[in-house]
Amino acid sequence: MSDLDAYRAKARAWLESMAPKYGRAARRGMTEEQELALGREFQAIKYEAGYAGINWPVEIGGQGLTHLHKVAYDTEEMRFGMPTVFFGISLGMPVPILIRYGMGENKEHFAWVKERVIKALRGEEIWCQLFSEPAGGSDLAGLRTRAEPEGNGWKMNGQKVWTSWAHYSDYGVIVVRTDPTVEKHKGLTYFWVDMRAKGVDVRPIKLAGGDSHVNEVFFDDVRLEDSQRMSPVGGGFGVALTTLMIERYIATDSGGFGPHLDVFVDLMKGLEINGQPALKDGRVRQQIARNHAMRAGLDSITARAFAMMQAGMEPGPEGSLQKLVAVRSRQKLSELALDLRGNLAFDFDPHAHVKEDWGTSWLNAPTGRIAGGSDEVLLNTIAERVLGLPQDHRPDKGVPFNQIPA
Amino acid sequence: MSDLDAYRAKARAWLESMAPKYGRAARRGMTEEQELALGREFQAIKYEAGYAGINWPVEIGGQGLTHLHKVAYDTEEMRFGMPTVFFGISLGMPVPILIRYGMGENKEHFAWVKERVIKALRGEEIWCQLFSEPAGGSDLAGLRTRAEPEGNGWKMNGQKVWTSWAHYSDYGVIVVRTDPTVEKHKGLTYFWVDMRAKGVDVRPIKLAGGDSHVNEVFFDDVRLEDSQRMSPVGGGFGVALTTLMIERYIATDSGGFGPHLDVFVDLMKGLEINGQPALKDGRVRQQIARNHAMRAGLDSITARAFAMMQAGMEPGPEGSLQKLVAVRSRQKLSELALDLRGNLAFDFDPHAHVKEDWGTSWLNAPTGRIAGGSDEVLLNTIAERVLGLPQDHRPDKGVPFNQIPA
Amino acid sequence: MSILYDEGQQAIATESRRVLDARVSKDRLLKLLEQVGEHDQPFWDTAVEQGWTALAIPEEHGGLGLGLIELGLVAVATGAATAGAPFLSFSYGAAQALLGSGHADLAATWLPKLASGEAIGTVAFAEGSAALPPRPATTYAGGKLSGTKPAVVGALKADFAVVWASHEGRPALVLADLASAARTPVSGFDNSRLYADLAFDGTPATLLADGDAAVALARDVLGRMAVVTAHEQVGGADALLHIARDYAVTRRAFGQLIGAFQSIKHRIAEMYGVVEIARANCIHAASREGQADFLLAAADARISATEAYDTASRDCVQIHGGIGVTWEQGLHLHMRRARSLAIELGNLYFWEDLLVEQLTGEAA
Amino acid sequence: MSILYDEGQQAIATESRRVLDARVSKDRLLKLLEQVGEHDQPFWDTAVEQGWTALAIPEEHGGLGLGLIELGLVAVATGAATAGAPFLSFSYGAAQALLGSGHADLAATWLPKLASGEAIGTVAFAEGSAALPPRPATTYAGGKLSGTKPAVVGALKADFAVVWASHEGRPALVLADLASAARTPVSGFDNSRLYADLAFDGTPATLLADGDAAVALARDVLGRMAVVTAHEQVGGADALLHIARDYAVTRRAFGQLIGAFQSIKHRIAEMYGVVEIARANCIHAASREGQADFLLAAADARISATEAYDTASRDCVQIHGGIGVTWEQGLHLHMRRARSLAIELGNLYFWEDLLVEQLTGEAA
Repeated sequence: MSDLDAYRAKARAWLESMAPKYGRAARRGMTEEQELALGREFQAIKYEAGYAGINWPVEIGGQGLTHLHKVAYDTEEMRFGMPTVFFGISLGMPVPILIRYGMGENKEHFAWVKERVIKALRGEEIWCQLFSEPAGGSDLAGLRTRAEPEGNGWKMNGQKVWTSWAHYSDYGVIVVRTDPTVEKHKGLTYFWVDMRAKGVDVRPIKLAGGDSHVNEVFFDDVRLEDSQRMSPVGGGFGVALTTLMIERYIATDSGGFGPHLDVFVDLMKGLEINGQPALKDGRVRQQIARNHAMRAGLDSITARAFAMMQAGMEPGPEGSLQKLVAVRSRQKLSELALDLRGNLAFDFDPHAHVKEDWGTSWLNAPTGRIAGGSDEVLLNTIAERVLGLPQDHRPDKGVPFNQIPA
Repeated sequence: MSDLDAYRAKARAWLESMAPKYGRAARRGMTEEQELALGREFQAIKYEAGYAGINWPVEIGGQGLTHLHKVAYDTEEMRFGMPTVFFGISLGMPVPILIRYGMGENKEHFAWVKERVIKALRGEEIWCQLFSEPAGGSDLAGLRTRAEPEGNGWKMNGQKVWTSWAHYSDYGVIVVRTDPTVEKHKGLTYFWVDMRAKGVDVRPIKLAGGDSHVNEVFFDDVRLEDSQRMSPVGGGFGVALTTLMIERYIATDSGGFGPHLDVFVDLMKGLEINGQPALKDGRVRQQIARNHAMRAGLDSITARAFAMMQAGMEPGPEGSLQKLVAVRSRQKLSELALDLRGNLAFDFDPHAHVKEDWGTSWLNAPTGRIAGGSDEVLLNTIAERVLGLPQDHRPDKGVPFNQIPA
Repeated sequence: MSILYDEGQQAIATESRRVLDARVSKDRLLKLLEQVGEHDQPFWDTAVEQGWTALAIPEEHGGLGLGLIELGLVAVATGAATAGAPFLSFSYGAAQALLGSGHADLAATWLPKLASGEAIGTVAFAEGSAALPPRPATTYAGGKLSGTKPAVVGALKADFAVVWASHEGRPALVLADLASAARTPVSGFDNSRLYADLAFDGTPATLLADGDAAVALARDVLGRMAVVTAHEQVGGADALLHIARDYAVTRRAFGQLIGAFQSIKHRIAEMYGVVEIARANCIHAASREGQADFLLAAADARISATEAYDTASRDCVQIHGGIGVTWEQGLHLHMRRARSLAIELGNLYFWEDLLVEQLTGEAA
Repeated sequence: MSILYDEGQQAIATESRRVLDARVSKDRLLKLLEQVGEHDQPFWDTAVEQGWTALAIPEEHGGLGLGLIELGLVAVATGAATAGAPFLSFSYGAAQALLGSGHADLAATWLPKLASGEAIGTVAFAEGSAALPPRPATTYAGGKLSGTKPAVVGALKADFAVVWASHEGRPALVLADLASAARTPVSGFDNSRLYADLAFDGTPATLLADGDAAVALARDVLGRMAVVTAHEQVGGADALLHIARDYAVTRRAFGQLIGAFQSIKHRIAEMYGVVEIARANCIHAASREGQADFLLAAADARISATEAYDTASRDCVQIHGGIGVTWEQGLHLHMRRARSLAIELGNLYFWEDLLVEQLTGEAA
């Protein structure tokens, strides 16, 4: 047994011991607030057990292990459905970015950053990421929230949207326009912001599925110190892109964050079509087979990327296919599952887990096809970055931001 | 029985009397040249019987009946597979355009045009249409063949491509660039050309299916009289568009010019899948049902357009869907038919009729998706003309032709 | 029947759309999604006031004596509005079952009430995945009905239901007064459909048809309802097509209208294609009422309309991006309705099988 | 087996691609389409010279003792080149049938000849739509084979065939020397596949396996050949992806590179998706040779590779417009090959059914 296998076995044993109190079954019927409280408790225990910040440097509060250890732990944790959803973005993007860009030129903010990191790892503080705006979901560089110099700091005004968990967040990372007179992606600067500061107003947005985990965030003359700046003035776009790249690597699930194909097969085992077992119907067999082949391919891509990382190699760009292909197919498979249940599908629980329930999987699938890079943006990215195809026509290129027609 | 029904019944009876000599079965095994000779013979008899130029004015050699009479006759004729393929384009686009634009300002060419029309209707002369060029299949206005003033006429040089039946043609209609210093669609002029003239060189292009009914046509200092001009100088684009509009109306067949769905159903009746009748397999049933629903919808659109014309109304723009939807689906249905025949599908006759044979239907389907408006151009047309969506970015717009980067 | 609408029919189309545009409130519909057992009363008042309930009821029973074409045109309008009650199509189905059964007394009792909106009927055929189960679990014997039917549309408010049941081992259609049936509300994703599980325990019922006659009548009723529903689906899909188109010509990204991107414009053009194909099938099917090929035409309409509404739901939301998945914006009203309509009258597999049976004589 | 190629394997991939790039001629392949009974001899000479015939034959039989991974890598290269002979995969299948049957003498007779290219084998399982017909029409009894097999791949040049036959009412695999079988050439759309109808009339044959053992062996052989073919399909699809991409970055229309239109660029990106998914399945399946889940992995590879090659054929031609449908340009070599490979080892329905059986235990 390799070290990694041993690590994984130990993690699994630990998780098994935690599951009765924190696992998915234990939380059924809880409100979101109760789940959050339990989640903070689990996060603190996880930190003590050495399973938080697995691949982060020891000096900043992490465990100093490899990315592979982290993947091994995460894979195990996923099976138990632990209450970690509130911390996923926080620890996934903003806190790593804080570690990388928030220390200051001479590491003068090291102690403050380390304090934040440990509190975030323990679930005591939550960070959000403030990128999207009403005027441009897919068009990151088109944002309008602005910060103007004010004394030795900045004054920020504007509005962000689709900010996950902002209503529970203590801090956020944000990209704003500091110079509207230059080309659109050149006038941006990256900051962190205190979400409890004066002038910050968080308003939850209810989504089509009935949940409200995303928010509008309004900024009205919010004061930013220059020490909160995490990029050169005008250099925020590059930092934002780094964040999005991290996001893409995390988004890997051949089920498209919906139910596993096994769940579909189990459903079919209990159904009849025209008085025959559904599994005998050619259409059902076709759906199972095509989905299996597609998902097996995505899983093999992931396994190969994993093996390459283990061998010290750079994984190929085919990893970028995961979210695009998987979420889109999840949408149709979820529709089909409901259709085949017939009128029994009308009995619907909006709070059922999307990885276990076809109803919520179907209703929330469109969000998956838009959030974290829409299908269209992902196709453009693959076409341009992987295959070298030309960019779309971009009338906004080379034009000062304040001269682009609105 | 309405007049129209009576007309149709009479046409059917006449066609039945002709079928033994000219119908599809009678021509099996003939070479293309033999078919052409027989076709010319049939066309002459058809003219004598009053079934050529049905809806054309009497004074130019037609029958002076309505478009509905023509559709009624054509629908009947289609069933018998008469050898009219060589005259379809000739009588479909170029000759009507000649009638409309070729008389001269004061009808000075009337007698000459009438002679051409009658010879074309009798199958003695064939006209082709010279639009596409190597540099721009979908981009009609981007063509490069040029005519320069020479004395009181013009000198033409350049190359056309995809010209159907040019190798049998006596005349052609052509769009050429007469002014490269103005915006691309403004510098074009429309002419007719004598295909036997000095400097015209026709070279057949063999297509993927093995046939050669399209050609490259080269022009080397070909002389055009100014009396051959059919549009104002610089006004050729409008006339060319009229031609293409006529083309679109003609292209209506819910089978996508491949086999009827009945042919697929009959094939399935003789097949087994896993030792069961193929018609019991859910996948087969799904394909039949989905294709039936789609084709029935297209047929209903056609029937409604027909009824509207009969009632003196303008049919809706939904007729533009026919070719796009039908040919694309024909391609996949043909693939499936071959797959389901299994290794019996390997026995293949490249000259089999595309409306009767899945092999040639499959192999020639890609041509159908490109010729007469590619899928992409048709989608753009629907989006822009029917739905009012914006044009694509067009860097060539408003730029003189000779300044567009090649 | 002609496949061209006459002036009277065109007026029905225009007027029903106009009335619903004026009286339907998106906010009210959104609220209904989170309430079990409530329909949109203002919509239903409008339907009664406009005479839509009387439209397809014969004149001798107090109706207007019109048919599928006219009801279809109203359904296009109600579909576009994601109307907040399912009674139009389901009361129609119940009425057609009574008429088709030849029970003059039952027709005389119920049809005038359906026409005036005083009573509401529904149809309870499906059991889970089976739209017309070969061996229904609900049993009729000696004037009594026993057993359960899951998630019956409109059942929370209906006065009676036409039930697909077993009778001496054969299928039968029976009429049951719901006053004496137990109704358990089903909390669903489209609550104004008023789903309830019906439990019959010796409920008094009347036999409408049995054996082959029951199968024929049930299929005819299902076909008719499917044509009405297909019109409703086309109305919804067409509304989404226009919403998508309007958004694409106003919303900008990357410095231009998003409608200039081919991924958007071609998707909208494809949407137009599926909508128009489905609409043509609907018009044709409505014109074939009572003819030998009616079920085939109904299946064409049902299949293409279901595809159209599903496609339009997916694509219209996708074109909107983030705003498309918000509760307030309300596109999910269509998305939910597309799913409930896709399921209520039997899923696509059911209709594919029925179509092929009509076409080839080969049952699934 | 690892899912990462080692250096030796990478060298096989690079070298086979390099050799074929240098020696395969499109014009020669185009000519072969219009000749019945001819394969591309220069290609086959290359295959023998490069040792590809020996690759997957055990060392004790004169081979190199390598496996599916290595043969798969060569197949990617031959697929990209639309290689002009079908023997690599079909001789491999025949060899695997002999090895799997445990007939040491037959293996000792034929395998060294297959390895050296001196002999060619093939596999004759399919009859029309059935890739592995439950009741084969060809019958084996008392050392003799009778009946016909339609359109057997490579049969015009093969020395022997492994035939799926009936034996005492049960399925069997037998080896037949083709010297004494009648071969009728089939004129097809991809003639270098050398299809012939085989007629056996008391042809001497040897029983390799019968009953359940025959079913298991035939499925294993089919699975192995499917994995090789899936690699070939991925090679073809990947070649088309690159052809499409290269055309899109050079061809201009409407004043710009056509690759800037989203209808083109997104289609190419989607093509990349299906190719990479299929490739990943191929690599995985090759690494599962001999394992319990091999047939499942083979079915994944087969299904996704067939989809990939078909999609790439359709879309690459469409992106080319008119030039894409000319004879000389030759994209139809891929289009034809995509179809012959899709059919030869059983159509998608067959593999869908097999996959679901492997996954759920439920036979079709």
